[in-house]
Amino acid sequence: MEKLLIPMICKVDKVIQETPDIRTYRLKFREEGMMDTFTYLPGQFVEFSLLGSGECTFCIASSATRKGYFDCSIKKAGVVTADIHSSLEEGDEVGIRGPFGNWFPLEDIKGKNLLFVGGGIGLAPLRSLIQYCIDNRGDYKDFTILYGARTSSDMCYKDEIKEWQDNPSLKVVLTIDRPEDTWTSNVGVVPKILEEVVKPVIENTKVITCGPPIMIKYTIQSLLKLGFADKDIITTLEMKMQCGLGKCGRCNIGSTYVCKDGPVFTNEQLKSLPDEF
Amino acid sequence: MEAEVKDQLVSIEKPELIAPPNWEPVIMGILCNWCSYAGSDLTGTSRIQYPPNIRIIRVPCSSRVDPWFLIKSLQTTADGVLVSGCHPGDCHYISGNYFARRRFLVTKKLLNFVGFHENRIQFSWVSAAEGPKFAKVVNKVTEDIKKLGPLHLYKKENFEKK
Amino acid sequence: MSFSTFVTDKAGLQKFYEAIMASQETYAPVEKFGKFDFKRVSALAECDPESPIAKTMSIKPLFFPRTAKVMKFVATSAGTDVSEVDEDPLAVKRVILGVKHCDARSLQVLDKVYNWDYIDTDYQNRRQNTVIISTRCDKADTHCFCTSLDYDVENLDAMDILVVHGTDGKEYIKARTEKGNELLSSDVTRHASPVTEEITAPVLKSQYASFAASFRLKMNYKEVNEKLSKIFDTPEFENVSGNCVSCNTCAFVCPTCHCFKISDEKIKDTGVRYKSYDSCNNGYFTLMAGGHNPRPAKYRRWRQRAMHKFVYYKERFGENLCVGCGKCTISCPVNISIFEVVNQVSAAAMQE
Amino acid sequence: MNYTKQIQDIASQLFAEGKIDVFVGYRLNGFDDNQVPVLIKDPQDVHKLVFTDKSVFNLVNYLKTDHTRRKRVGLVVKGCDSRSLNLMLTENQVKRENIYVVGICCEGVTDDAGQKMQNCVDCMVPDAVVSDELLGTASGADTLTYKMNADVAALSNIPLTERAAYFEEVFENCIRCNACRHSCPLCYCAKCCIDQETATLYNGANTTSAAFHALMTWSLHLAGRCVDCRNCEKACPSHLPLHLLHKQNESVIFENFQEHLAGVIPEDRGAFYKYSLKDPDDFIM
Amino acid sequence: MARVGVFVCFCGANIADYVDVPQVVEEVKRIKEVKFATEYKYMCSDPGQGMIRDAIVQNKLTSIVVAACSPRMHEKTFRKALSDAGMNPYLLEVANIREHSSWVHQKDKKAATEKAMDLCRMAVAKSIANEQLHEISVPVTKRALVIGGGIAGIQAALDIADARIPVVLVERSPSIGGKMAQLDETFPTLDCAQCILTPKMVDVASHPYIELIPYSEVIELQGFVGNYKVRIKKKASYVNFKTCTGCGACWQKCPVKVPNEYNMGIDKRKAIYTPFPQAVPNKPVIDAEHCTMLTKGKCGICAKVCDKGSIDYTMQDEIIEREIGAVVVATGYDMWDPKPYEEYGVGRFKDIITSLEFERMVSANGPTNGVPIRPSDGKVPKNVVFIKCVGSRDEAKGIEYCSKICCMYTTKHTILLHHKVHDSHAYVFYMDIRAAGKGYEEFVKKAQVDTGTTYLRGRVSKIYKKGDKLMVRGEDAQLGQVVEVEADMVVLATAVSAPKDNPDLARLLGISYDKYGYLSEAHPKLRPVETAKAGIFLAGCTQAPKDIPETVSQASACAAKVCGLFAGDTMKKDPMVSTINNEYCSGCQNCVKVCPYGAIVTDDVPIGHGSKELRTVAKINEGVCQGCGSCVAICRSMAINLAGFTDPQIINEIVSI
Repeated sequence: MEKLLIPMICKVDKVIQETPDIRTYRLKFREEGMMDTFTYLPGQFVEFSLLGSGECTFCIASSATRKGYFDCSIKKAGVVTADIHSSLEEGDEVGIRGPFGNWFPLEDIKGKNLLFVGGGIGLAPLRSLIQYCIDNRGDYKDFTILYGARTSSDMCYKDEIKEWQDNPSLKVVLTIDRPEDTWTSNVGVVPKILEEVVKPVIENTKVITCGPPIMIKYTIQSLLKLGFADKDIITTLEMKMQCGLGKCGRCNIGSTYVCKDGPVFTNEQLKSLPDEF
Repeated sequence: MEAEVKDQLVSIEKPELIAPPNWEPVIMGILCNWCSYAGSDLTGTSRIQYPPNIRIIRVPCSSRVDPWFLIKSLQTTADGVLVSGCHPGDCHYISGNYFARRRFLVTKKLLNFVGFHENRIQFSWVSAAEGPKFAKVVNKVTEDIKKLGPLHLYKKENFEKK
Repeated sequence: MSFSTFVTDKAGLQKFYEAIMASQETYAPVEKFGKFDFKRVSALAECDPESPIAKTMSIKPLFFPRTAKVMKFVATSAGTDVSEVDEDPLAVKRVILGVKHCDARSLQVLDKVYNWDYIDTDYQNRRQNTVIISTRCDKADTHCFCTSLDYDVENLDAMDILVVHGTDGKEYIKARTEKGNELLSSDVTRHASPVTEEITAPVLKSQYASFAASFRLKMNYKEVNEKLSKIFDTPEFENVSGNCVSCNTCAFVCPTCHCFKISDEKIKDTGVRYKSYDSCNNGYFTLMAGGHNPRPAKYRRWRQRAMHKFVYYKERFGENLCVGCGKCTISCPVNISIFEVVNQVSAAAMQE
Repeated sequence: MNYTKQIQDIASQLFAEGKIDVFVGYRLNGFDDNQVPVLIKDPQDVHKLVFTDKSVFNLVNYLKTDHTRRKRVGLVVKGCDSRSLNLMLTENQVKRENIYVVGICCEGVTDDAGQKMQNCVDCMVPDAVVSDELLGTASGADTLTYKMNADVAALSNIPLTERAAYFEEVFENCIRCNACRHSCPLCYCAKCCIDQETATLYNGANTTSAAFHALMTWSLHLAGRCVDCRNCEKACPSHLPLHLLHKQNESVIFENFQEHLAGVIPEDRGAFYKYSLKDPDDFIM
Repeated sequence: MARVGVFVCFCGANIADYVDVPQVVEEVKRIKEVKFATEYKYMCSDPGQGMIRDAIVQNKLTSIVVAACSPRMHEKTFRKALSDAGMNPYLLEVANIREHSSWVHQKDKKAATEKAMDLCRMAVAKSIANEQLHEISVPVTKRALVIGGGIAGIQAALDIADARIPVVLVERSPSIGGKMAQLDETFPTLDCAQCILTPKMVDVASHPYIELIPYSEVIELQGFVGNYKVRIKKKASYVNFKTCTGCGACWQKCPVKVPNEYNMGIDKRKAIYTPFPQAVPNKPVIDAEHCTMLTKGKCGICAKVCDKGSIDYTMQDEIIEREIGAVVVATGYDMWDPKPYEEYGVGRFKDIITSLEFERMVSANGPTNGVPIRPSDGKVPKNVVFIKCVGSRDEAKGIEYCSKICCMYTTKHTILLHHKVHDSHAYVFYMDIRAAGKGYEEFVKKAQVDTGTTYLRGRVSKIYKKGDKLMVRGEDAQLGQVVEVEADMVVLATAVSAPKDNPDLARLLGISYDKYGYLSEAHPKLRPVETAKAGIFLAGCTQAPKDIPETVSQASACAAKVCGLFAGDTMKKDPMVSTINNEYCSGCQNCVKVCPYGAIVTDDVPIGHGSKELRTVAKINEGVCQGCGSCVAICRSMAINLAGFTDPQIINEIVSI
């Protein structure tokens, strides 16, 4: 066990300041060749350690289809993340354990219409899947991304969103909570835009959503109202985790280990869990 | 495992253990800003020489010194601690050193009770004018702790399994 | 394949233990401050293999140490170096004697969680290198209820060697595994004589009968388990947890609690990452960085503990996590009995 | 010592008069004569209450939980418990008007073996010092003369190295479960310095030295406040002699600062929150 | 975690000769958080500071360590350098490798270097936990309180008021003027005290920015620097000042005679009186103790003669409250009572008088019309003996210190005696002549020549009566023999002592005082005007004996301090104050008990987010907190931390070596 808890050392290749409190760290393994053995699928997470400060759980925000690196987007929330933001720059080293957890049901969504609904930092796990799907575009039908943030400056991955917008095979809908002078796109909370602007096709569509708990709650309500089945709504769950290995017991919800059986769940699965998340 | 741990976690005061050659004690000196730190500055300005074992931490007042600092020092890095403040009645903050004095006595007695030699935890009042006294105090503390030898139990080997 | 069994008298059993201590790295209950904890011993005088169950700590720390070093690291501007800890002192070949059945059983239960998905190799090494000699109790303690649970105490195969104080005044030493058999086939049994199954079986049976009759606590496990699994939302949890002081002792002494936390400590440039016990009764156990806590109230944490012991683990791994040793009840400063709690909750839920 | 009847009557009356929301007392554990603390919220359950020499646990501990905070509470206190209650009042943790205190003139409680507990044998304050109603006959004990604890005196007289070895064992056997902190009625802080969650500063791991560090810091936080109820010792799964640390501090404080026993005098916060110009100075260079 | 830059100073040879600076730089470079480290000859120089500024920008540093001299020396300098580079100045730590290493371990370069490395490591570790701090600004009530209306108080009040800052001047007696108003002429120029003082008194009365509250006392002071609230008890004067014209009819007709304090009891005043003719305000007050109307209900003459109807026997004491930002304490001094000098016959021989009594006699407006006379028989004395150091410099009977002004005023007295009684002869018994001051020595020399005074060095051992003369026996130390002088009158140069009420006042204001009763300054040399309590300043003899020029200087200094304090709308204050984490605070209020400044109060906060239920927690008043950290060390809940010296910072230091 103890050995499984030892992290591998990664070097920060690039730091992107996404928003005032979100940074994306592009990481590469210090030892060459390690990257090849580090195989992961969209939805999985890593344990990210700033040695001496502590460990934190972050999802991988990039797809393994983009070779040579992986991204973690980190929002300043607690002690360790504040430390990461204040100290971690290009060339610095961090410890990484993983990848852990399950992944988005890649087989299930094949051949389906995909609707991504993201809010704030919640776009990070979706981005991994979006990249994966773009790189395997042929496997999927219609492709819609709805992304909302509090303000335009709180939007992550601005450059990449631009690329997506320019991609004719994707439909991108952006929204912010309150109007801004320079903002020409939608204004309003995500569920509202979902119902009023996106108006998704229900048949043969899988919805993948992630964002702040309150957004997920209302988005799922909207989706159900629109007629989606629980099994077609897929989300990722946030829970305190420490080992990532299904041992430390922290992420237990009933008999479920979020770090092993999750973090990706369908709404159907979530409904069967005790209400403790 | 127990055996291995035993070897490393020898008791706090073990006179039969001989200090390694060239061993030099580390003494954590916590000084109040207005009297003792100024006094130690004066020692420097007066070029009065004293042993180099002391590591100085500046605090505003001896009343800022939580006994926890002494415990933490002894647990991790130091072989002994010295806390120094203003003479009674001279406290820059009126009464800080009186409160501190009570805590120091209880802390010292408690640590002595659980097995630390009393000379490992020392206190002094050094005013801003007492440069020579500061040197004298450091001399004494260093000598005392050299006599006692290294503090075994709670040094860096605390990074061990139990 | 049949394993060998030996018979001897009291003195012979002591000699057997001494022979083991002389030839093997041995752990046994050692008394300190009126409490027995398993420590390394070299002579029978230091320890008491017959230590009273109420005063004996579990053997869990010998497999899952209270604090284990995960790794060392050196972090300087030149880079970060992570190194494995030195050899695991718990993974050496060793014998643990004086183990109670419940403790032995706890390892069987823990094997499940440590062997699913990611295999905990350290735990595995420790398990594989250890020979467990378990003595069957003659009498149940006030808080024991191992016979009420989902495992067969009489035919328990969680130990490598079983020691039974026969009702005929003789001591029976029976190998239960290959490992145990191997040890018994060495000369540690020179003061005992082999005996056949036909002779031992009735003695062991009658010993077990008198042991089983001594239990004060009995529950219908199946019923309790079934009911509990259906009553997540019962308010009864709030009542039963009222006088809990959240002291966490139960989790620390429990032979099957296996939650842990990871913490870094650093002096100068070098640091150590530790893995230490944690308890789901701690308010901060599930507290997230953003401030969200799924189990903020004491009764929720109590429910988690009780349900994990009697429902969740069973659902997941097919075994009941609680082994009925009563250690948590004995250690509890306010004498809360998990036995009482699960019975009370399931009974109250029935009335609803 | 048996006040079962009186306490049941008092509790019934309090409920009847609507003076309390919850009554904290003891009940039998249901199979032997040992007792379990109980929080009675329903007047129907008052009959469960008992009080004998087996009523060991200091119930003031429950004043720091959510079950009793900001509620009107009836409470049974022995001499030592009442001292901790006094400190809780002084330190603004509970409001006097919110609690109805049934004080006991305690004759000493017994351990599992039926022996009178050592702290009861040595008890200097057997009668409740704060109460709305006092049961039993006041002992008239002298609360002002200090009696040195025999264990502390004995340990103080052995050579330093032996004492060091003894306490090394203590720290080694500590399993850092923090039951001592949680069972102490005066450890009411939201975040405690010995909780592992504050580990970056306070050593979360369970090494011998971490135990030393935690127990030292903890006992100094209770110096001048410990009331010798020994909840901590009862809670300690390793049976560590934690009272030694508290008693040592208490004797130093008593001898050097002439302070009274903690919690005996209302509004007295303990030795560390005041000073005298005459405090000993000879240990300082 | 942070990105730290370390700058190691050579301090010329001061550090570099005894500490291997490059090696120190190499060592600190090894620390993970150190992203930049360098050395320089003089870090405090302009290029040195420039290096810091550049490195901050180029390396995205988040905190800075300067290893140089004591932080007490250059901390401010380097903080400014950080500010200039756009960095929060409190992200600086100074490692003291000069006073604490190179200068004290000059014989062991290796050890000194190792120690310097450790000190740097500690500073780096501490700086990692440094937080951005911001100067605290406290709103300021721009009004000053001056306590005491002597020359010190007058000068301070005028200087402050001239800066257009409102002043409240509180004087205990019915008139301002103080001791100086009792003086005749002043040394060393012999200008008339009244002539130079009374215009200032009038200025005070007429100044638009001064509110003069005479015949009143300060009874309570609350709050903290910039935000004090003072309560003043205005004693009942029984005279309506608003309508009174000061015509004097009342006191002329008043039948009750009382010894006149202004004239040292040599003559009498009335029960309704103005202390002296030039009094400001020039309005009479009734001495309630002696007025028969007030004590026995009989008389009422003054009310009858007052055509303005200003007399009001029912007047009550009045409490006045004012909000103020600063206090100048100028309560002056008392004359020391020479009673212990029994061998001089003090109290027995009428012709032994004190220097202030002599001063009143020779004063032109004095009770004897400017001529000294013997109290016993009213004759003009010819031989007058002046005895110096009566009470001063006398541990046995009096006070240890030198009263500072006696040498000079005795010299002045010999001149005044010579002027008033041309054929007189003065004898002066003295211990030393202390005439340090501009023109003082010349004044003494000239007086000795002009007056022909006989100076006898030695203590007087006995005075006895011989006929109507006083025989003064003393030792002439220069001759080494006992001398006896036949005197008509003896004048004792009694010591200056602290006002009796100073300890009470000090407690009331929350400042400290010394064993004599003088109020204590914050620092004897560098902060002689401030007290330890921010916003309270000292002027004049209330701090220590002084002559007039010194008193006036200090008063003006006080004014400068007050003006400085009031320069902005808010006051800047060091951010090293305690902070409370409400979430952790258990509300035990132990911190309230140990705070020496009363800077901690309680506050009610919701028990949780959005909850309506409240719980009590501690709250720091940043304006009052001086940053001692007493509360931090006793806070068991870890709820309080002292900015700049937080627990993480100090623990980081401890575990960094």
